[in-house]
Amino acid sequence: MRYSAFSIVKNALTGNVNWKPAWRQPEPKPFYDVIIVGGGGHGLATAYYLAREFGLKNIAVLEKGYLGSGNVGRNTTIVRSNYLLPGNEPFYEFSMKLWEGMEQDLNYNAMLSQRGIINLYHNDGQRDAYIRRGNAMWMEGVPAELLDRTALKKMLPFLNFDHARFPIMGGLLQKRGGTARHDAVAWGYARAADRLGVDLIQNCEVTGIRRDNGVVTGVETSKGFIGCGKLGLAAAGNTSRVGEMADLKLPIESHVLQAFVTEGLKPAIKHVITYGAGHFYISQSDKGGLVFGAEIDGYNSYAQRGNLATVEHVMEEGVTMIPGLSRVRVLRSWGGVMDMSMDGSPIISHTPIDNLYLNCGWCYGGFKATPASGWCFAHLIAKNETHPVARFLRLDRFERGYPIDEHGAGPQPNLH
Amino acid sequence: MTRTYISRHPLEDLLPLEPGIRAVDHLDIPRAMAIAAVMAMDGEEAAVAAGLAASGDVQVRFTGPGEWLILSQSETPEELHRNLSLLLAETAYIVDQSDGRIVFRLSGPNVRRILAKGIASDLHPAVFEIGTSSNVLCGHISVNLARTGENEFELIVMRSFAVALFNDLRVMGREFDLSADFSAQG
Amino acid sequence: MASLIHCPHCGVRPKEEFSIRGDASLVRPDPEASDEAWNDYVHIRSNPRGRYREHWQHAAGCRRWLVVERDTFTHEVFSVADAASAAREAGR
Amino acid sequence: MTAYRLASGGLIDRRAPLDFRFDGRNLTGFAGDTLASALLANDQLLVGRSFKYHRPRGIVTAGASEPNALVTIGKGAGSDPNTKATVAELYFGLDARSQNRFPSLKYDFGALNGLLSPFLGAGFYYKTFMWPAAFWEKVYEPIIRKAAGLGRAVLERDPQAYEKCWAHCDLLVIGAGPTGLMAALVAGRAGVRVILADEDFRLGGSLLAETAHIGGVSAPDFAEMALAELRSLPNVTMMPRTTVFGWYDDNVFGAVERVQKHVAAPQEKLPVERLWRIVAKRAILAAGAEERPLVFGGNDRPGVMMAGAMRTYANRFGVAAGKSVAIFTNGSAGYRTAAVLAARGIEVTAIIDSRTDVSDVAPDGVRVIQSACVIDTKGHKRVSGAVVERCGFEQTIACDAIGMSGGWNPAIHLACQRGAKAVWSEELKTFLAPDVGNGFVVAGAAAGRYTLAGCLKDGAEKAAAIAADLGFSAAVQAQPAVDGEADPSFTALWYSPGAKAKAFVDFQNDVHVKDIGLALREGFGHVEHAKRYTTNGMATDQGKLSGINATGLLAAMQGISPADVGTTTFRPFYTPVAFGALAGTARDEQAAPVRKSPLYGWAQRHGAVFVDSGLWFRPAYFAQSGEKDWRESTDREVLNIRENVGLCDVSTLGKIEIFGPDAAEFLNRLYCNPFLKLPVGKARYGLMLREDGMVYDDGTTSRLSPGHFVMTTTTALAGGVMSHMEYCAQVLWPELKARFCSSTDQWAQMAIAGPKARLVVQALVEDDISGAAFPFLAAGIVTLKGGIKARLFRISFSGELAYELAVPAGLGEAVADAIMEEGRAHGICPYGLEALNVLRIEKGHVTHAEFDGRVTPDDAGFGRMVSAQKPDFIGKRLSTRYGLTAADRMQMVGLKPVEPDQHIRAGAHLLREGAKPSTLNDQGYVSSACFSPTLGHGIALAFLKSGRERYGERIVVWDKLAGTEVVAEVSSPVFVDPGNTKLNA
Repeated sequence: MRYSAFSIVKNALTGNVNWKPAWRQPEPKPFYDVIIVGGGGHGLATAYYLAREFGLKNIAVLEKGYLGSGNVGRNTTIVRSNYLLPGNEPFYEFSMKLWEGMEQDLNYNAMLSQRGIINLYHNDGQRDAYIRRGNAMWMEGVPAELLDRTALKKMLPFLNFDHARFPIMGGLLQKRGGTARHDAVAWGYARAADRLGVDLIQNCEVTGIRRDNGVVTGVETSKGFIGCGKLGLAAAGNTSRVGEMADLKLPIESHVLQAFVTEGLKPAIKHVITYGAGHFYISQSDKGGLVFGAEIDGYNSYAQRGNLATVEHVMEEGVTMIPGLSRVRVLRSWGGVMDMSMDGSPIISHTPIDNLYLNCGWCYGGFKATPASGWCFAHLIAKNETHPVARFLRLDRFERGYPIDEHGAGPQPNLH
Repeated sequence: MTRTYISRHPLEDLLPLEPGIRAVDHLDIPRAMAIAAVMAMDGEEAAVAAGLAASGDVQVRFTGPGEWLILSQSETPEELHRNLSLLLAETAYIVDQSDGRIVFRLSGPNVRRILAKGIASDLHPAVFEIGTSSNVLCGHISVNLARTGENEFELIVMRSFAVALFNDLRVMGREFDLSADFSAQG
Repeated sequence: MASLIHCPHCGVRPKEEFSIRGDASLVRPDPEASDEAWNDYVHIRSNPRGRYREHWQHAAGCRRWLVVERDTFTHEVFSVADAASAAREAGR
Repeated sequence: MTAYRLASGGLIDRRAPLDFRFDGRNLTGFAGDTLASALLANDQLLVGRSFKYHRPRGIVTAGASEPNALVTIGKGAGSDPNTKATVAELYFGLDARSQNRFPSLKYDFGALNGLLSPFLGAGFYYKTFMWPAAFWEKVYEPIIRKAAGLGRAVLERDPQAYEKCWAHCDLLVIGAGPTGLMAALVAGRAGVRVILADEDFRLGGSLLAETAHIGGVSAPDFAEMALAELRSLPNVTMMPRTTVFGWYDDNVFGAVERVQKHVAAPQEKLPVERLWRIVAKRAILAAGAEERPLVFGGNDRPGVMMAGAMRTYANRFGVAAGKSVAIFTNGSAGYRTAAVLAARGIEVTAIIDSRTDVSDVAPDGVRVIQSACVIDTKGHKRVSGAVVERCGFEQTIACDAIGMSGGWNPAIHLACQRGAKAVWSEELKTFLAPDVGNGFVVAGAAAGRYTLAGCLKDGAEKAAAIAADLGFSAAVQAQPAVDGEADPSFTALWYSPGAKAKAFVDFQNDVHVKDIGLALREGFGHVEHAKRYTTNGMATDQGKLSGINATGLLAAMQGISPADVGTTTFRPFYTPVAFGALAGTARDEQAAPVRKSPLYGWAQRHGAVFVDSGLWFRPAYFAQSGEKDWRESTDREVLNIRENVGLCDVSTLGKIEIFGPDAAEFLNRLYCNPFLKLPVGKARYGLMLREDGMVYDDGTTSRLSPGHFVMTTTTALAGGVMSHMEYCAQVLWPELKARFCSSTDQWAQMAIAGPKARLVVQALVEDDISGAAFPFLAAGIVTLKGGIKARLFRISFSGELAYELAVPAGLGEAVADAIMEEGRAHGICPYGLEALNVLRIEKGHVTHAEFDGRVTPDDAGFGRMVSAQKPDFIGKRLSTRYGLTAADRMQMVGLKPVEPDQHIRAGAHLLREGAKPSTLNDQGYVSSACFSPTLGHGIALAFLKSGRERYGERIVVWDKLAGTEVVAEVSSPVFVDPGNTKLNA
């Protein structure tokens, strides 16, 4: 059923008892042309674009839990395209453009809110690095502004201008950056994909990948064997485990990243703000909760929970950046499993195995990439060739010596 | 022409806190102390440990396996370095840290409660016994902590952090009106 | 694990005192080893869900590098050993 | 006596009245009151407005699960939004305001949303506000944001202080009710180190509202006796007002103590809240159980309250929840409450019991309506009647309060925070915590043991077992007898059929039964989907009241067992915790420690303007009177160093002493350039790579004796390099005999640079430092006149004749003064980072502005340094990868604007002349730029594709952020003294 002003009114007046399910609950067919492993944002978006952009018909998404039960339902909902390196910026800008048309496209309100994202800088070195980044954005045609202290003070008077250990000198602003309602993105893609005939199969865990002389022929699952022509992995934090089923050796470590939300508050913070003297970032949701986070805990983990030391560190950074947060109460903390790559940038790539395609390495930037990741992965699977904006995101870039290292931290995932 | 150079302590301008006032919980800071880092050569760890244990009126602080900080109230840095070199000849490397480390002595009935505000280790006397020493984190600063008595601890910190640690200790001790001054014995 | 680590030299210490480097099962290849061996060493990770050996340094303590063997899902720690001794035992 | 305050009884101090304010009204309560009990006593039942429909809401509970009674306490910067009135301890002058209403609590425009409720069902956002596209952000969203949220955050600097503390114990007991008290007693008597923590300001838990007698004394007296004994035990620590909010790995618990939240005038020297990190060998969760609300029509009307809360208000606070109370129950607990209220002289109009033929006895004269349900409530700002349906017949029972008792939900939250899934007990009709290991044990009501005797016994036995486990001998004496004990049984009633009004599940978020049904219908039946789609359980109470009922409803609607639905995930925090408490003292200037150079005071005396670099503060420049800005000072300093001499503090550079027979071999493997043959008395510039072949750090290393080197690192990476070296020594090459330690803090190090540097230094040192005796890159120990041993290095960052002199840190200021004195005749001046930066750019020297982690030695022009001979060094092998040797890599070059007066900024990008700006056409970027007073025009260092082949080419320096385009000529990066004649002078 299409959502429209009319359908809202009609259903309201009939007691809202006629709404149809957002998606079917199909049993798996014996064979699909394409199977996507992972019913998160990226997997669902991939399936949707495979069907809509590339005209494939016989597609399934296999999800071991419920749809959107991974990081798409467990992040700080930030959307931006303010990257430095040519390997990243065109891809994320492509994603941003897809965000801007998503709601009409999906007929689902994902509540994209382009409130503007501001990265603070605290010394000359950081300022120069942001100038370099801002100009790199402009090179790709992406508007960016450098704010000095005075401009920033007018815009964000509540920042710690007078007592900061690391003085706030200014910031880099991308006005088109912002947030979106994370669950709705997964649900919107799921509903739209379902309407195009994609089978979304929940509670279906992949336990093995079957190959006949080097070519993938299907997957063993908790619901039995399912054959496929092509197999796409979009398993985020569990990528290494799924990859192992096909003997893939991957440049990925799984790390835990914590995120937090406060009690509901009247509108207080308009923008998305990130702290340059640390890793802290914060925004306010439409429900009124302040949503924020900082760096990963630092050790490999598949447990979706973090440690108290990191929690305290995050709060220290928050209060140092915005002293007025001090009396705001934090409601809930949660942890997501991040597929950290060796250079901090994603991988959308062929693999050494025919018909097996890989989508991973999103670190903690996966949410903003959801539409472009889906589109480019669908492009790769459907045409067996990389989409131009994703051409640098190859799996073999490490051995070939073409890392995309935004932080310049080198091959140590917990530094990215 | 020859010159005489006068040494400065990093807390010179900050002490005494409140002249004359000495609370039950007190921070005592020696102005000068001979301090050396000792690193045993590979395989000589036990020999060096034994040698240090035998050596008279110096205090030995454990910093890591085969590594110690040696403190002496009576000797000059040069003397300490010389004596240690004789004592540990061919078994250890010695680095003068007399200017690189600052010593804080914390004493009083509430020291454990004060230190618990910065140090994670269990300082119950049955767990962290008198004579124990170890590098620990105090707030955000790494220090060497030693228990010198039931209610007496010694903190050794890198010189560049001395003022920061001093300020932290003052805040930690605020609840108990912690006082602070340079040592009487200089 | 995520809260406390038992340093073999210093005793039980909070996570804050440590810095973490990553997979301790990796062995630096011989200079003459193949490109693949070197690429695997620098870039490829087994990343298991379960038992795992990881390098932690007691940075705010004894400064020693440690091999922490633990479970990446339950965070249970099985053993903590000095990395140099571990390396020597492994014949390096 | 106020309207609803009972004439006597309760654990309040009636001799200590406390004046307070609510929405501007002056009211009075007593010491021992919570804000909620005091408000009830003053007939202030209406305390808030709901989130979505802005419906009037009253106090529902007497504890931490309160969904409605959220108020803002305090004014301005010191105000606390969203504070639960039910846990806020009353104090003199407390000033509270209701929230989420406009213009007032009584008349709230937001309530109009109620009329739209048919349109505002679950998930309605997602289906609408999309037409026209632009309207979402321009029109709809701002309205929604304004309406949403509860309290207001002022975002002003918090006037109060916080702190953190560590605590250690053998046994942590969470909850000081019957179970916890018993556990603490048994363990405490056995000598176990016990911490007993409870969120309440008065310890005793349910005993404080209990009427049964224990061992012949009243329950509150029993609690007092137990507490008195615990206080007498030195090994027991009691922590009232302390909420244990999180259970983390290794049995570390997070707790927050409200030290001064309840005092009118907080003490300066004490924090307002204190964060505790409690390291517990073992812990017992004795947090009790929450009474379960009943889901019936109109159940959100003010005056509808948990029956247990009514009992607490009556017994503990001497407050009547109403004057005539109806009780709606599905179990015995309702009768228990009725009995208490009746005993306290409160009229109970009726007990409505959903069960048939029950044995429970109602108080004399109280009418019982069995197998009946409440289907609606009358009244507006206070309930005036309950509409009861029985066998199809309706009747309205007049009352001014309705107590609801739907059974019990054990408070298992903490035990399930680390991934354990709650398990359904068909017998108890509730969810229990699974076995989560012997470190953390659930006891008493939290474990589903609801009788008082059962709690006492369970607490005692589990504590005894733990004590024995830990090697203490604990004796469990016979438990005191409990009389007047009520049977806690109940039958599950997930919602009462035939509701004639909205039946709410989540009060604060306005989620009602139909929303859950809609979620199910639309395919959001998974308990997590339902939560996210309807927002049930996402309010500030985190579903303490609504969670289990939602599970029950989802199960009932699908005709399956709650076991198959499960619960949503329990995560920290148990109750919300303030940022401030979690941040402690580490805020503002104290956010990170300050490191001070031994020359800090000296620089201050010479008018240094400091800038933070890492944790250090370093002089940026030395302002002289009359100089209008940093540029003027910097230009003066630079010119003076090129012409005369200057003194710069370089103490912050990392210094590492390296000893041992294999020290040279170690360095040889660590650096990409050779170090084996470095002679004693010489310094060498070294380049350290990462294993991936990119430059990590650089600096000079000097050989003081065959087995002793001293390395200098950059200030930024001093710690990182040390750690890296320790990794190499301990993990990679444990066979090498090399030891090292940092001596950064031992030395005050000063750079003396400029043509006249030698004259100044020679005047201070006894040794001969003539060009012949002490040439460029010489290094060694010298003696200052006066006998001080010092280290002298002839190295230069500025490109001038220069020395670095290191003296024991304590003597730093004295020696610096001496240098200035000797230098005065030669026109010496102190110089800072800004001048240093200009000098090194003029000379084409690199810093981390160039070495940004993506640069190879060859990119920066050090290709020749990388030793091809050495068999191995860190980074050797991966440096040879195709991408790191490709011809089109960006290489470091110099740039000077063709128009000398034009300005280049670091961060600008490079384009071929006439080329369109595009990522594809991007030729590189400017890494460092400055005005060169020596040359009289701007210069820059940049990374340009195949740059070294392009000297002489004109290139566009494109700075769109600044809106400038400057044409510049590509040149060698060395602008000053390319022949190094000054350096070697």
